[in-house]
Amino acid sequence: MSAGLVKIQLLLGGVLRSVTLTRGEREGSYAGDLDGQAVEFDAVSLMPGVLSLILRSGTGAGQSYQCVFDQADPETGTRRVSIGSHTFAYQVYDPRSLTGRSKRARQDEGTLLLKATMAGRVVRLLVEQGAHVESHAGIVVIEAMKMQNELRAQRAGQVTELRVAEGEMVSAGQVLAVIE
Amino acid sequence: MSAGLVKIQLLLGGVLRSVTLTRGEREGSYAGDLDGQAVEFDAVSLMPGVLSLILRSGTGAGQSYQCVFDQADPETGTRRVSIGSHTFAYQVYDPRSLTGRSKRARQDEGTLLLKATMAGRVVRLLVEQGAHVESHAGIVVIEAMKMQNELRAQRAGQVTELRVAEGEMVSAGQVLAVIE
Amino acid sequence: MHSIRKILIANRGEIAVRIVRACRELGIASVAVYSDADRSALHVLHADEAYRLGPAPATDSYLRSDLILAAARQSGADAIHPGYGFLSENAAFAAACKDAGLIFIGPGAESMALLGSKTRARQAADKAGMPRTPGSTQTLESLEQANEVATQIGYPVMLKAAAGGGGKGMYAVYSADELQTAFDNARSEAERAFGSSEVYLEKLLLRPRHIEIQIAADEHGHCISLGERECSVQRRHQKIIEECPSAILSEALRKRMGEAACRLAMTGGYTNLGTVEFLLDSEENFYFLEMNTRLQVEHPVTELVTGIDLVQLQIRIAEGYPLPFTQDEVQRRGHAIECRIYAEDPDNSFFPSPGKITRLLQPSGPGIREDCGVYEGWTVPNDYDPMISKLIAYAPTRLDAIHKLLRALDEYTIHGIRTNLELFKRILADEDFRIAAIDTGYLERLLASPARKMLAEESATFADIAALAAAFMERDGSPTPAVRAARASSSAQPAKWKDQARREGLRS
Amino acid sequence: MHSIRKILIANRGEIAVRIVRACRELGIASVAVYSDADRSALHVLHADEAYRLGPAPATDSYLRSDLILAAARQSGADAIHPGYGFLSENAAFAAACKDAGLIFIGPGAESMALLGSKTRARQAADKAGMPRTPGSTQTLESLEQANEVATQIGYPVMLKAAAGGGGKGMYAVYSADELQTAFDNARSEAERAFGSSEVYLEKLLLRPRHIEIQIAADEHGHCISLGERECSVQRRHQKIIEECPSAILSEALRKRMGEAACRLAMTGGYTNLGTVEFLLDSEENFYFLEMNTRLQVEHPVTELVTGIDLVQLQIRIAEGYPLPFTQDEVQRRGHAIECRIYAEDPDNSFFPSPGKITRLLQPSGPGIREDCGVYEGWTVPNDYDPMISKLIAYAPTRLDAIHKLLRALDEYTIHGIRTNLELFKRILADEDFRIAAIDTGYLERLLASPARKMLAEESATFADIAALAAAFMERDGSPTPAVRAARASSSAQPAKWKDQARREGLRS
Repeated sequence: MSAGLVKIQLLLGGVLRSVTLTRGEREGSYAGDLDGQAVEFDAVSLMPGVLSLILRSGTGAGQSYQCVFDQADPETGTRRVSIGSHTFAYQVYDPRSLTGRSKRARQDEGTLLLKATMAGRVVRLLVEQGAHVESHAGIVVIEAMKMQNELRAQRAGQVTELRVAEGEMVSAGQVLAVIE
Repeated sequence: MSAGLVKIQLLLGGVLRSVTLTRGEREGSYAGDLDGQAVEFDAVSLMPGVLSLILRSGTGAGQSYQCVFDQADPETGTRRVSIGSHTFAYQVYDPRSLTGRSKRARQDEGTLLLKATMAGRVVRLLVEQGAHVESHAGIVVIEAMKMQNELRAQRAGQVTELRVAEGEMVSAGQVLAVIE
Repeated sequence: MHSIRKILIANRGEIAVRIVRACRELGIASVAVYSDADRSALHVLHADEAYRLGPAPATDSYLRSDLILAAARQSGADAIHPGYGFLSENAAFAAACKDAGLIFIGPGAESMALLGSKTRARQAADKAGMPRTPGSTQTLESLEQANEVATQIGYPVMLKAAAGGGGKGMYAVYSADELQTAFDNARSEAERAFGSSEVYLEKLLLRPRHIEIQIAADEHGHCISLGERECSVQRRHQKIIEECPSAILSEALRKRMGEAACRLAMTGGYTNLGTVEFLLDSEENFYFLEMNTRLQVEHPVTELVTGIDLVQLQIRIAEGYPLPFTQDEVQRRGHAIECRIYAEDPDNSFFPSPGKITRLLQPSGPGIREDCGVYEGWTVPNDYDPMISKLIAYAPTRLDAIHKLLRALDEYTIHGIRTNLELFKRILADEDFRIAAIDTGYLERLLASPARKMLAEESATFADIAALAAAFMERDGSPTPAVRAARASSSAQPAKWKDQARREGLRS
Repeated sequence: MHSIRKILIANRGEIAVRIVRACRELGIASVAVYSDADRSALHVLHADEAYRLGPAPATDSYLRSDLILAAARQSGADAIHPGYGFLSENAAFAAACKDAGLIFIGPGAESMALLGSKTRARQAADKAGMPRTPGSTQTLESLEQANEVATQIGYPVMLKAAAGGGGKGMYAVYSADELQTAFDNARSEAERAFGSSEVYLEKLLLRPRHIEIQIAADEHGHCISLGERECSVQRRHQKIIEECPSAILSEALRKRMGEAACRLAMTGGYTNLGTVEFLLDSEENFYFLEMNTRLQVEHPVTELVTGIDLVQLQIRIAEGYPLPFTQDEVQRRGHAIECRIYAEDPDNSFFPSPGKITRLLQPSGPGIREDCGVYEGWTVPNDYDPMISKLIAYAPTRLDAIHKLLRALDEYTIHGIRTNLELFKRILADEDFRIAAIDTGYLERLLASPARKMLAEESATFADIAALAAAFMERDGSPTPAVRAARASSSAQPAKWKDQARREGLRS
């Protein structure tokens, strides 16, 4: 008799997936259920974060996949898995943290936080504090690895705060300006 | 002031080496003493078991070395380090275990244990138990990865025990025969 | 002949590794230099010796000729290879090397100053009777002057760094009101990248191809062409894919362009390797663009097609040897294509994506060469160009090379940083690229068009596999409380899961 | 033409990976098969599909044609590529594939049975008027018969497996009293390796070179030579280093040997790729040795020099396409050398050394190709041939290729298992190898001679670095009690260590 191994829900590519797995009879074989669909496969861990999976049921029986996992983001728990050229991000489903995130999102309504998309150095401020800007107007130019990137307002509004100065180093996700 | 980091004795390539290290002033720089010789170098760990070492003193100042370490043998504590094409085995010096080993070696005097040099299958026994053999006489043929290897007596004597049979799988280091 | 014993490589990344390899193959000792960000970089590990220059910013390290010359003295190097970028086209540095008694592996300072300056080279091209695009042959002193020239030749125009290369400090300007921002940005970028804010401008041709000629000139008056490279696949004037030969060049045109390139080099007293860049219009007219007085990033495609090791050739020329072959002895065979792999985020306008490489699975095997500057566990620093590797395929035909590249890209996994690997798959599968209907605007048009959606079925299959793999991977992970509760009760009801009906369409 | 859509690869290791790559480049689906020892093997990971055959021993898996044909049926493959070794020269298997409606990528069963059997091929060579070494043209039925033939042609003689290849089941016999042991061993090894214990014997030539001709024959009556490979560097009849071209072959001799090889193939109605092996004596006389009716391990050196992808060519020929080039269109350029990397212990008579690969740092860059069948973390099983990878260099000249190989070997680190990497450095630095003064006994002579001791000074330097690195590495390790005691007292006396006088000679 095979024993239950895992029952898990995943947010993968924006879709909630339910997976249950049990060990199969041969070593490395597994039976399971993916969103109500029975499925059998072989799986073996090759090295930390890399596994080989071979489907044993359905029309894809025999297909061999190498799945390479990134380390989970310590903050969000998001982890990427690459299968050949296809990469998917997923999180283990946890209703409470989702609620938390959407609450925070609502708080920000009416206010646009312009965040650095990547670490780099502020080479130019294109507006002054208090300025009214159109949608897509350039606000800050950041340079990283010799590339300059102009960060633009995602909608029209007033620049109520400029939180960085020219020459300053910023990290990814850091708030650069507030537009209301 | 730099603080003491390690004082260690190593058995390396059959020679006892004494090394002391202290941290240098810049990050990643070290000063030390190798068998009474003052030495300075930079060192940084690149990934587990791999380090980059750049000499900063002596005639070799500036030389850059990548040192790749194997995992230590859990039984003997022996570890290999490769620098380019040069590989050295070493142990952290421990007088008691050495004494232990030489005692065991003495016990075996007068008796030759013919051990399998590698895992494989016994395909042929070339002598019978009780036979007298010359030095270099073939005793057992082992096959591994399609290669046959004839294991020979390292000196003349009587085969007092044959511990394996044809067709049997043996592991590296396993005693195959006893010659007295 | 002055035999070189030890070369200091005044560069970093893949090109420094490339040069170390050539040194080792020639029995020459190699000396790496590094900034604080590069103490653990691959070129430091590969070289025989390594010396620290200074802090991470290039202006404090790789652009500091005084520190580099000091390292050369300290190491006892007798020659300097500048690679590409950094000080490679800085004539003052070339002169300083010579003054310090070091062999600079490249052209002499004077011909570099003449042909390497975009503005003076355009004057030399005029003298050599080479066609060039209209525009300034002088550095623009002010915005007013820029405005004047632009108005005279008519928009669109292109602003370029006089000391530049590699697409840095280049800005296309389509109308007068964009000029000021572009002028400021170009000058600022040029100053940062090349230590000189000098810019010039020229007429922007419509849909030209970028074709360049690799030349080799020795110190005995011989100059030959090693054939062309096509580098029309560019994003923001940065080459992304290069190939050799060009799919559309006739043998006659190849010969004419090669001769023109050699004429310019000879006029300027040029020695060592160099590249003359042209724009080619649809009527097979070519226009001189600029000359790169150094090794190019994309030199491997020429190496694969001609069978010549260009870095070894550079060193031999610098030692004073005559070219080991004549123009007629240069054989071309097959087709090579290079992909420049950048640490950049395709979901974020290809903005640089430095960081730690947590996983690196690299392709290999028949017809694949990789010139890589990074390794698993290495942190790509924020301070330099985001190119981390070059993947090159070589095959009998262009289509074979495309297929080999696609195969190699399928074997490639990089985690921890974002890269443009996916972009190559899109380009190499694109019908226009396959029939070589490319020009310097090709890639921007492709990126503006909607990406071909993966077939829904194919995508669904991979998502299913990802879900199964993730469940398997997380089986021993630290589940959330909700999951833990579910798992505790799971052993009581395994039969139920299995009894559920198969869903149609999902691989059943 | 019968277009192939899906190929089952009846093999493992690097050659299975090689074939998967060719399939992918041609848009053909690939199916791997594996034994229990190979579930995590690289070829299983690379292929589109994978099916288990059976337990680890080859006789229960890769030699079970029934299981392989069942996997082909299950996967819907329409063709089988046998690789080398295993069932690749088994005519019954080739016939069984055809009977099952599958395309066997190789010659037809009949010409394989004729030319692949060492004994029947020798008869065919006689008919085709090819010179061959004296010896039996029949399988030896008994020790008595072996004795009879050996006595007749005179010792030394060579015993060989009739179904063999790759040096397995080959035994040199120098006198009559060695014959029985060699006969028993050869038959036993042949049975295990090829499923047939048939052996024959022939005269052993003194100091011959091993030169082989790669031929390609289509199903439309065309057969051409793709040139020679020199494989004289062998240990126990196992090729270790192969190169293309041979350093000593004249164009005239190359042509004569190529024509002889094609004549034999045409006589036997041969199709697809094959290799005719010859021994060459010092007077440029060549003797037919045997024909390998399959892809060779060393095919990459021919690919690099001719620019032709041989596995893709095999598939195209099997699909019924005519050869895409004529004899005159085959261009050779440059020189390629291959090193076969084996998991074997150089300190223990090169006995196989299976086990887990704990560290794998591989070379790359200009002129280097690696066809590798393993990866870091993989456990090399005990059950198969110990070859794990092939490292190949390509350069304009033989000496350049040697230097590239040495550079690549310096970049190569394998831990966890023992390998023959060091052996290649010794051979490539050897003066006789450098002047191509090699024959099939060359390597055994080199190994019998004392190894050049590293210069004492060089060795001492590396030992010093190793000691410093080890001390650094163990700084956070779990020290023995003795060390712990020393460390506890160390903070009290750091000054003392530094004050000690420098030792002369030790890098000061």
